[in-house]
Amino acid sequence: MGPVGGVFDGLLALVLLVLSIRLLFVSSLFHAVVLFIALGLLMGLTWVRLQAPDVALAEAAIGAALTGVLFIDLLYKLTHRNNIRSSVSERLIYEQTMPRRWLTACLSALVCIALLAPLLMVAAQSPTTGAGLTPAVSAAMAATGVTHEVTAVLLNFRSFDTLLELTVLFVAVLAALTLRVMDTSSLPTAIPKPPDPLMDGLWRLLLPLLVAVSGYLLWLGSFTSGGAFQSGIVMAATIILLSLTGQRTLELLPPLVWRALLVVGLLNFIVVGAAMLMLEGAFLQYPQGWAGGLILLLEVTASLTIATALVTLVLGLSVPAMFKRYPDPR
Amino acid sequence: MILNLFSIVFGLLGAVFFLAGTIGMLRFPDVFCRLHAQTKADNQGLGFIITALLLQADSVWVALKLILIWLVMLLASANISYLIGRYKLRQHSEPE
Amino acid sequence: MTPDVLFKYVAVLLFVIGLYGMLSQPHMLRKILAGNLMSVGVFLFMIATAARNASITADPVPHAMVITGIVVSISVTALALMLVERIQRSSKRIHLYWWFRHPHDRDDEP
Amino acid sequence: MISVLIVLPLTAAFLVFLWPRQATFIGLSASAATVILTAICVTSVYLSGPMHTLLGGWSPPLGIRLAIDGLSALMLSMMALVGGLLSLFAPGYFKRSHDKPATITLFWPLWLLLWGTLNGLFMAADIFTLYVLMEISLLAAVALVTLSPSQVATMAALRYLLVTTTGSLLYLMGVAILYDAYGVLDMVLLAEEVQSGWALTTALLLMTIGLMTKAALFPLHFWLPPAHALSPVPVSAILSALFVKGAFYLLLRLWSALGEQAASAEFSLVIAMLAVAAIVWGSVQALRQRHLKMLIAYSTVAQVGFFFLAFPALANSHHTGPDIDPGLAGSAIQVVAHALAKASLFLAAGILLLARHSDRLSAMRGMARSLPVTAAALALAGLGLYGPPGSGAGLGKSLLGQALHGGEHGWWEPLLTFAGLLTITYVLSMLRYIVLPYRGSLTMTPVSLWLQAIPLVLALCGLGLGWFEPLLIELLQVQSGGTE
Repeated sequence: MGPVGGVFDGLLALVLLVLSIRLLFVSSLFHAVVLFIALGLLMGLTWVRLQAPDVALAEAAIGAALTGVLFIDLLYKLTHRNNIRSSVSERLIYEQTMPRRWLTACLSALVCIALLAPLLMVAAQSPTTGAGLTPAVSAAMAATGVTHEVTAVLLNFRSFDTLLELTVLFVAVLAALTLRVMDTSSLPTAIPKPPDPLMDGLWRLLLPLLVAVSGYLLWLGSFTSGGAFQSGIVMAATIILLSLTGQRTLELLPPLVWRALLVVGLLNFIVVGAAMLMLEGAFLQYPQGWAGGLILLLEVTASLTIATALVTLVLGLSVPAMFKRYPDPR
Repeated sequence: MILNLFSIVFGLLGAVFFLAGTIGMLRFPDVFCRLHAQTKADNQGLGFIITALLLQADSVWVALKLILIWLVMLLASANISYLIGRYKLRQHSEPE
Repeated sequence: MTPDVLFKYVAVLLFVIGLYGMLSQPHMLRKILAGNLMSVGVFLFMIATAARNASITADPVPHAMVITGIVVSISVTALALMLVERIQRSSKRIHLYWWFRHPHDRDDEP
Repeated sequence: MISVLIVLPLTAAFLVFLWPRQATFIGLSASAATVILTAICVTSVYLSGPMHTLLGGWSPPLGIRLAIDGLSALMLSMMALVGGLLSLFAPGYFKRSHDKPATITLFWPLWLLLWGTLNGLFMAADIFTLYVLMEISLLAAVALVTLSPSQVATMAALRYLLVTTTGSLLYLMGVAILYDAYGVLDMVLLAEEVQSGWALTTALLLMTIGLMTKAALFPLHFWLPPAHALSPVPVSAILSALFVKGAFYLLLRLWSALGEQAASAEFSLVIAMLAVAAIVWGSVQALRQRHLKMLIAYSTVAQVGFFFLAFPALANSHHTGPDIDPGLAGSAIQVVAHALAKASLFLAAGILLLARHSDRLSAMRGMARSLPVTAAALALAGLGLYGPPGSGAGLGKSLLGQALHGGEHGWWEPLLTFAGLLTITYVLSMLRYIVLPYRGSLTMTPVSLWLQAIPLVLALCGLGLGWFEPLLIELLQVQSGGTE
C-alpha cells in the first residue's frame, strides 16, 4: 500500500483507541452508545483494510446497525417510561462511597495491567509470516462445491460450527421468550407512530431494493464475499426498518409460522446432517458432487432463520406482542 | 491519461466538500445548521467522488452499482435529516 | 510496521480497555458496552492474524470464526439488554457490582 | 454415531419449541433416547477403546473432531445418570409448584439444549467449537435462571451472564493467540505443536482465568450462590451438579494437553491456595446461611475447591506410563460423586419447598416424621458430600490424597482432614433440623412418593459409586492415542 496506506492505518488505529476510551468514560450514556456505533463503522473499515470483506459486511450490519438499534431503543424506553429526567438515568452516578469506588478502579487497573503486559509481548512476538490454514483450504477447495473460501469453511469444513452458531441465535430467542413469558408486570405497548408521508415513501422505495440485495448476497456466497449470514442480516435489517417506520411485520405471521421460520434452518441442517451420517458415515459429510447443491439448500433456510431470529431479538424490546404467541400447555 | 486527471480533480473536489461538511458539523452552533452542513456537503462530496470513480470503472455493471450507491445515499441522508430535524422541532415546541 | 502487527497491538489494547470497563464501571449498560469492546478486540486480533501474509489471500478460517463470533456477541448483547429492561421495569437500580455488595442488595433472601 | 449425542437433544429442543403442547412427551422420549445412546457409547468405550468421529468428514486441521476417551465417557455417564433422573423429576415438580404453566414448555427446550451442548463440551477437541458450545450452554443456563420471575433472580441472571461472558471472552482471546502462534485449533494437534514461550503462557493464563470464572473458583465465585439458589429447583440442580463441571473438565483437558510446556510449580501453588481458600470460605459461608438452597449453593463453592486440588496433584506426580494418574482419576470420580450428591440435595430442597412452601432451614423441622424419604435423601446426600470411605466422594478423596501425598508437600494430609471436618460441620448443622421437633401448626402439602424417591436414588448412587472402584479406574484408563 505504501506510505499513504501506512498513515491511513495509523490514523485508523489511533481513532479506534480514542473512541474506545471515550466511550467508556464519557459522562452521558447516550454519547457512549453513539460512539460505540461510530466504532462499529470504523471497525467495518478496518476489516476491509485487513482483507476481510465478509466480516466487514457482517460488522457494518450487526456491530453498527443492529446493536445500535438495540441500545438506543433501550435508552429511549428507560428515559421515557420511567419518567425520570434523562440526566439521572444516563449520566455516571455512583451509589457507592468514594473509597470503594477508588478501590474498585485500582483493583481493575491492576488486573488489566497484569494482563496487558503479556498480551503486548504476544503481539510483539507473534509470527509475521506463516500462512495458517490457507494452503490446506486451497488444496481442499476443489471438493467443497463452492469457490469462495469463507463459505467453504463455514458450510463445509466447519459446518458444525455454523449449526451451533444458528443454535446460539435460537437459544437467545428462547431466552428472550422466557423473559417475556415469565414476566408478571404489565408490558408496555409499542408507541403508535403517526402516519408519515416521507417514511412511507422511503420504505416503499427501499423494500424491493433491500430484498433484491439480500437475495443477491445469498447467491454471491458460493463464489465471492457474501452468503447466508450476510443475506440474513440484510433481510433482518429490512424488516426492522419496516417496523421502525410503523409497519406491522412479524406480528402478522401466525405463531406456528413464526416458530417454524425460527427452526427451519436448524432442522434442515440436522436432516441433511443425519442423512449424510447414514449415507456417508459422518455427520454433514457431503457425498462427491452433491456438496454445492446441499450447501445452497442449507444456506437458503439458514438465512431465513437468521433473519427471523435477529428481527425477534431486536424488536423483542419494542414489540412485546411478538412473544405473546407461545401457548401454555393447559 | 486525461481520464485519470479528471478523476483526481473530481476526487479532490469531493474531499474538499467532505472536509467542509465535517468542519461545519463540528463548529456550527445548533442542530439545524449542522444538518445543513452535513447533508449538503455530503451529498455533493459523495457525488464528486462517485464521478471520479465512474471515470475509472471497468464495466457498465460497476458504473451502475456506483450510481446506485449515490442514489441510496441521497435517499438515506434526506430522510435522516428530516427525522432529526423533526425530532428537534418537536422537542422545542413541547417543553419537558 | 505492517498493518497486521499494528492492528494486533490495537486489538490487545481494545481488549484490555474493554476488560477494564467491565471490571470497574458500575453501570449495567456500560458493562455491556465494555463486553462488546472486548469481543471487538478479540475479533480484530483474529483478522489481523489472517491478514499477515500479504502475498497470498487472507486465511479464511479466522474470518469464519469471527462471523460466528459476531453472531454470538449480538445474541449475548440482546439477552443482556432484555435483562436490564426487565430489571428496570421493577426497580430503579442501574448498577451492578462485582466486588462489593450493592447498598440495597438482599441476595440472601430468596 | 457419537455426534448424535449432541444432535439428538438439540433436535428435541427445536421440536419442543415447534410443538410446545407436546413438550413433556418429546422431552421425556429424547431424554430416554439420550440415556440409552450414552450407555451404548460408554459400554463401547469400556469394551473396545476410545471412539472418535470427524464432523463433515474432514480431518482436524480443517475439520472438527469429536472423541470419547475414558474421562469423557465418565463425564457423559454422569450427564446421563443425573440428567435422566432430573428429566423425570422436572415435569412433576413444575406441575405441583406455583409457577406459571408455561414454565415447563420453556424448561424443556432450554434443558435439552444444555444437555446436548454439555455432551458436546465433553467430546469436542476443537478449541473454537468448544467456545461456541460454552456460549450456547451459558445462554441456556441464564434463561433457565430467569424461569424464576423474581427481580432478585433477574439481577442474579444478569450478573451471571456478564461474568461468565467475560470468562468466555478471556478464553476466546486465548484461542486467538494459540491460532496466531500455531495455526491449528485441534487440541491434539496443538499439543504436538506448542513450544514454551509468551504465546503459550499468555494463552493458557487467559484461558485458565476465563474457565476459573466459569467454574466459580474462589475468588471468582461471587456470582454463583445467588444464581444457583434463586432459580427454580430443577434448574439449581442442573447448574450446580452439571453446568459447573463443564468448565472444570475443559480446564483439566487443556492443562493435560498443553500444560507440560508451561506448567510451573508457582502455578500449581497458586491454584492450591485458591482451592484451599475456596473450601474454607465456601464452608464458612454455608454455615452462616438460613436458607437450605443458599447453603447448598455455598457448599458448591467449597466443593469446587476440592476439584481444583487436581492441579497440584497433577503437578506433584511425575507420573508416566499407561496407568491413569491417581490425581486425575480422584478428581474425576469426585466430580461425579458431587454431581449426584448435589442434584439430590437440591431436589430434596425442592420437595421441601413443595411441602412447606419455604426453604428456610427452620422449615425442615420435623421432616424425619413427615417426609421420611426426603429426610433420608438429605442425610445420605450430605454423607455423600462428605465422603466416608467406601463412597464415591471418599474414593475420590483417597485417590487425591494419594497423589498429593506422593510429593514433597507433607502438609496436605492434615489439610484434607480439616476440609473434611468443615464439610461435616455444615452438613450436620443442616441435618440437625430434620430431627428437631416442629413447632407451630403443621401445614403441609403432600408430595407424591414417586417424586420423593428421585433424590433418594441420586444420593444412593453417589454413595454406591465407591463399590465400582475397579470398573471406574478401568474406564478411566482408556486413553486416546492421537488424531489418527
